[in-house]
Amino acid sequence: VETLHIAASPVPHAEILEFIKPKLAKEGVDLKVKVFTDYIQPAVQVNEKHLDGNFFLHQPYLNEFKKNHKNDIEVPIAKVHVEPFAAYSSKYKKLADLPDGATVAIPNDPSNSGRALLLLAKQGLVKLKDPKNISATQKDIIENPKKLKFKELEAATLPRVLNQVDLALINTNYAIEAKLNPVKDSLFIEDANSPYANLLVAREDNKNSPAFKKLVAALNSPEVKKFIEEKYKGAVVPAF
Amino acid sequence: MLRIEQLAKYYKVNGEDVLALNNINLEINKGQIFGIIGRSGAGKSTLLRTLNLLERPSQGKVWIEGEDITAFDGPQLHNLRQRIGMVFQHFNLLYAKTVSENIAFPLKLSGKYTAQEIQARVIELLELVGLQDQGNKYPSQLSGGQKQRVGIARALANYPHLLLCDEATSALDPETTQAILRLLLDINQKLGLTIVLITHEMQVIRTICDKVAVIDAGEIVELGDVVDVFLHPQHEVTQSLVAENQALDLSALERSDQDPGRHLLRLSYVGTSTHEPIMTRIAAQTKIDIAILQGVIGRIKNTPYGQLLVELHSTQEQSETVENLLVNAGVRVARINAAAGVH
Amino acid sequence: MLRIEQLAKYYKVNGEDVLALNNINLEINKGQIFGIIGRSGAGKSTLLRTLNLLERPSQGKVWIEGEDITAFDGPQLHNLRQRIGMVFQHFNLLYAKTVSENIAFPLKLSGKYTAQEIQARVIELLELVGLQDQGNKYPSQLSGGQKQRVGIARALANYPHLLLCDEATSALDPETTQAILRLLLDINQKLGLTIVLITHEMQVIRTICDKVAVIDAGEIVELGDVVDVFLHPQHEVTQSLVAENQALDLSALERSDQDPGRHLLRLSYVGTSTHEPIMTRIAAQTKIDIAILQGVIGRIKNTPYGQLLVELHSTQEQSETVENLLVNAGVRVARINAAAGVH
Amino acid sequence: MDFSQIDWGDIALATLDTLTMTGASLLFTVLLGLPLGVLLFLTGKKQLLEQGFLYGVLSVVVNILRSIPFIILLIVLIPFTLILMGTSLGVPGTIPPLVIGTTPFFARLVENVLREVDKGIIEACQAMGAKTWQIIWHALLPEALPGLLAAATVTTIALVSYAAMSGVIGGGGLGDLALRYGYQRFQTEVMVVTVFILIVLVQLLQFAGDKLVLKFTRK
Amino acid sequence: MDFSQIDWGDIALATLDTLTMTGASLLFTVLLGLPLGVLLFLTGKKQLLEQGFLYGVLSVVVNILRSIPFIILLIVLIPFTLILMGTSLGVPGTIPPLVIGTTPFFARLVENVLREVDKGIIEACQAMGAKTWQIIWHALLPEALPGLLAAATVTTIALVSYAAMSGVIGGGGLGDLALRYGYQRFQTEVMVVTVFILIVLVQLLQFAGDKLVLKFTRK
Ligand SMILES: Nc1ncnc2c1ncn2[C@@H]1O[C@H](COP(=O)(O)OP(=O)(O)OP(=O)(O)O)[C@@H](O)[C@H]1O
Ligand SMILES: Nc1ncnc2c1ncn2[C@@H]1O[C@H](COP(=O)(O)OP(=O)(O)OP(=O)(O)O)[C@@H](O)[C@H]1O
Ligand SMILES: [Mg+2]
Ligand SMILES: [Mg+2]
Repeated sequence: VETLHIAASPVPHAEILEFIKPKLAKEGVDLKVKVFTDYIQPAVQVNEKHLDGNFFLHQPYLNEFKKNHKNDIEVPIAKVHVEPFAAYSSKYKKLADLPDGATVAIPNDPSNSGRALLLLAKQGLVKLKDPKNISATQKDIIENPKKLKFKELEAATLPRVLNQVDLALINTNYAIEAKLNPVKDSLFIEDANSPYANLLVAREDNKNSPAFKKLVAALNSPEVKKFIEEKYKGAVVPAF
Repeated sequence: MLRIEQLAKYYKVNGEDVLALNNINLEINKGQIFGIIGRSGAGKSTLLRTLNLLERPSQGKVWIEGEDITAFDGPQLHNLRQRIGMVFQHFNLLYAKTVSENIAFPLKLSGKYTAQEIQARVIELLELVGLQDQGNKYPSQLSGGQKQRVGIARALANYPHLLLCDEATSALDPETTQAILRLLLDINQKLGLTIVLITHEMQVIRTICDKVAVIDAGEIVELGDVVDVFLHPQHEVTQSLVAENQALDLSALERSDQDPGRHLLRLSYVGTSTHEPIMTRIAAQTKIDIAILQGVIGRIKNTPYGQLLVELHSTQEQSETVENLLVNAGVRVARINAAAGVH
Repeated sequence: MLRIEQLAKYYKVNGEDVLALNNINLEINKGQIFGIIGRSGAGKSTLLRTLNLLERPSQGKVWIEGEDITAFDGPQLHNLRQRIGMVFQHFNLLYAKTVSENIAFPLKLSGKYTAQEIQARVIELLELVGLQDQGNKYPSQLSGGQKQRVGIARALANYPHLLLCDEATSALDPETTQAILRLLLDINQKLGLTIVLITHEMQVIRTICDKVAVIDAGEIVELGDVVDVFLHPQHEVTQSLVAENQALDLSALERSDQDPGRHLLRLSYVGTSTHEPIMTRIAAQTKIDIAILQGVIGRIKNTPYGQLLVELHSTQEQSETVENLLVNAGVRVARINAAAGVH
Repeated sequence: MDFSQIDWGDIALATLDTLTMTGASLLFTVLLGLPLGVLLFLTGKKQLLEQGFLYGVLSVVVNILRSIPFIILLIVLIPFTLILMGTSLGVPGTIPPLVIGTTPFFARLVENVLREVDKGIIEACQAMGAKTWQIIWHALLPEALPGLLAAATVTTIALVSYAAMSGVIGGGGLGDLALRYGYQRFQTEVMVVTVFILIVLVQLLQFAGDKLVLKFTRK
Repeated sequence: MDFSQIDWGDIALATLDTLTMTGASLLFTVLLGLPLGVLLFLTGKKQLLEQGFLYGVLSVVVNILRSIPFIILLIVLIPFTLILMGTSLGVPGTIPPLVIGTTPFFARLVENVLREVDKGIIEACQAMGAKTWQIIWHALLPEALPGLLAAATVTTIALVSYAAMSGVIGGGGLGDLALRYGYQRFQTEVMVVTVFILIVLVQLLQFAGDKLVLKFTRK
């Protein structure tokens, strides 16, 4: 029996992993899921070989991470799903109703704040210095015609303060938990070909191990596709 | 003014009740100065502390100015206590306040005085206790006796009706003690202040007390006018407390050989007879020499008294003649057996 | 044993140096019992505390057993202090320890005794100070005098060579005081313990001290054998300290009218002459009555002494005759002016 | 390290935010925690107003508030903060949770300090006929002042460290900056600078606290 | 609310984790913080071993550790934790940062408590020729015991609350569970249950602390 220690975010990553755990057990892989609420340690721990792999990040984040960690040896080995990022409001039904000087809440962690700004730019609300830069910050805004005011908050807090702001850009996992439906309740949402597909990541040294092969196969199986579609009802979209 | 009825007090020590006071009955009139003496641990402090309910009695009642205070609580108790001054055995000064602020404290608490009045009173009190240039010091910068005087000034500040003193002069030299006692006596005479005081210095009792109670093992074993109690102590504890202090130490006489012609007499007399030359007159009359071995001639408050141990070298008859003459002159006489002369 | 040279001590009060001791020179021999008296705030405690360096002198040197201790530090100081017992004015007991543990403490610190030895010594000491059944109490459950006795037992526990007592009997009744003094005297005689003690009770000095120093405003103003200092006090402070205590209160005589035939004499005598019937003999001889108004006849440590205020009703010549006879009999005589009779 | 990249404006703003949050929260923590601590002390076993039931209730409330992890407190209090401050975001939004988070802590410290005051002094006040509030105001608090100042110093520094978590609700301040830039964006320079400012700040607070304690120590 | 959904096994595990983290951290915090606090006290102004320079150094170190937000401390200490514990993850990984985070805090409380000990008692010990360590061990600490126990109680409860942040490094425990489920997954039931357990735990700790304080109070 081979054991795999995989770091994962709680939703939906850990849930998906738990779903395939029995199947992998039958194939001789003991999957141990380590749940992290943080977005840095899972990457660092894998890099330093305290864990075998992780399942919480997307390509832009991995790029950013590589930039800051010189000896990064992590490699993506499977795309699993996309959690489309969306904008919500408790005050306005349509984007067009958004007044000038509106308060916009965005996440305060680097990857999500960049993602939120990119989405806002795509909707034409702001203009960024480099529309491709996924780690854009407020300082990269070069045009803000509606004079939007930004508030940066911890991602999980956003649904809780929705009624205090005019617009909030919320990660899908938190939106679902807060009983928001990304499909129906959002004013606008990322489209399907988002670069933010969530990846299963291994290291150069173990990416070809039989256990990982089995894990990849399981994650990209039709059962998982069905599981995601039924359980998350469009809020999480399979990316394979 | 003050009446105590059937008072008892128990302390809990390791879960068991230990008796500290029992069956205390006492009456103190307005304007009296009442002394409490007794051995260490007898229960004196405990008794004093029940008078302002710092210690709630386990049984019995305390009446002050006609009211049963044991039932008091809240504002009634605060009012009562504002009329009672207390000097603590361990001073209990406020360390965070200067000497002046400590003395001003009860005045400030009462809320009855303006800042000017308080300041004037503090200056007056500082002078009374001889601390005029220590007003700005903090208690930790004072000597033991200075602290005690601050405690006395504080207790007097708010013109109390009743003053409770727990060894208020124990840290003072004789001179300062006398000055403080004169001060107390003065207030007592001018304002009718009633004073209850505990002391180990019999001299203090003699100087200012009218009445004295002797406590032993939590009970009052002797009670009466100071002159009576001090000159004719009945209870063994009183005798030893009074005697030790007067140095009537008979053990010193033991070395004297058992000469049959040697007679030891203990004389005591009170009142004006002390001003008369009794001894020399009798000696001249009988031609018998009288040697004073030990003794004190002085005053208890305003009453002159004498207490002497004298030796006669004479026959049995002569000695009896002398004794009779002494008794006629108003002197109490007791014969003492020198060999067994240890009280 | 102990020598003090040119000692001075300043305290800082609000940034200014205030003198507490100045120009102190003193020598105390082994086995002596040395008393320190003085008014409240004179500097007695400060002086005592320099003897074990609790207070570092600002100037001067202290020699103990031939060594200049002012330079001591670390182990030297610990060793020295283990040989010095100290009784504090405010007891300073450890509240978290029982009475027995408090007494055992210096023994435990010294590391020289087994648990059994310590236990035996504690039981012995508890009995010596009369606290045999209080061993398991905590200090907060004791009366003032009981705490003080624990302090005394603790100071004696480790068989000190030198004992420093800061008013070690101030909270004790006369009887217990005498018992403690007898105890100290006993250890002093049997083991040659040197004792330096501060007290406000002149009786304590009379009972056990060999020498006495009088401090005033930080300086030694009088120093000598107790008999000399007490019977013939030179300095005004000494006079008032000694007088107050002996109730030689001349103010009581003021009311007497200014009768020219009335003569007041202060008599003092020391030694065996006290056992002789001087007064009655002279009276018989001269046919002049002598009335004793006030006075004490007693002993200072082992020396008998007398101090009397007597009144003669006689002519000037007769009075002089009596005075001469008294002087011949070894009595010191001083004439007193009754009208100005306030010391 | 390259400190030229640092946006000093951000850092100045964060410093100001930290000072505002800490200052305002300290004020209210003391205003609420001091009476609460006094009440805990007074109603406790063998104390002036021994009152088992009230003490029990207060103690439970204090313990509940101390049990809840601060981040959860931040969230749970959002509706309350909204009513109180008009917003639950930013610097004003952090003040109520900070106050509610540290008040029970400070109150316990106050209770502990007051327990150390000499019983004899309280007795002396009682004997003078002082009412309970007079004992508290004129004797207990002044006597315990050095201890209370030391407790306030400890609390202030705890506040500074709590305030670092306020990023959760967009609070800002130095701690948040350190976290977001230093930790999450790997800009070690920012982290170093902010932590350095925090250290200097805490150092100054402790220094001032120590000075005050010494100034008011009379024993 | 629907409590049937709750995975009680998780909660039992988290409770155990919290107890382990708090217990182990408390042990080391006391072992390190007590001597540190004693040293701070001794070397402080007007104290037994007054030693301005050493006090300054210790004080600065303590202040630095107290200045760094706990989350940053958790991260910064990872290499150190790794050397010490063999892992920087899970319960063992949280213990070193918890200890280092609370030790300076406890040390300050210890310093404050010791300052309240009657100077006369220290003098009495000096007069008996006690060496400094004997004064500390046989007099200072026993006399200050009630205060020290109260300080340890405060610290233990602070530990419980710090431990809640350990989710950042996969620490686990009740606080982490409350955060992950209650805060991030909006499962109020889990939050209620975990917070309830935390409250009960803190309640018990405070109760035990109070009992001990009373038991050792001799004044
Ligand atoms: N720490 C201090 N700071 C400032 N002044 C002090 C300090 N300690 C004592 N003094 C002052 O020094 C003088 C001598 O004090 P000391 O305690 O030696 O007097 P004492 O003779 O023992 O008096 P007492 O008989 O009242 O105990 C006093 O005037 C006192 O006010
Ligand atoms: N809080 C207490 N708990 C238990 N026992 C106590 C307590 N306070 C006093 N006692 C005991 O009660 C008895 C009487 O104490 P009290 O203080 O009244 O004596 P005292 O006559 O004032 O003695 P002293 O002259 O030594 O001050 C003593 O035996 C003492 O040990
Ligand atoms: Mg007493
Ligand atoms: Mg003194």
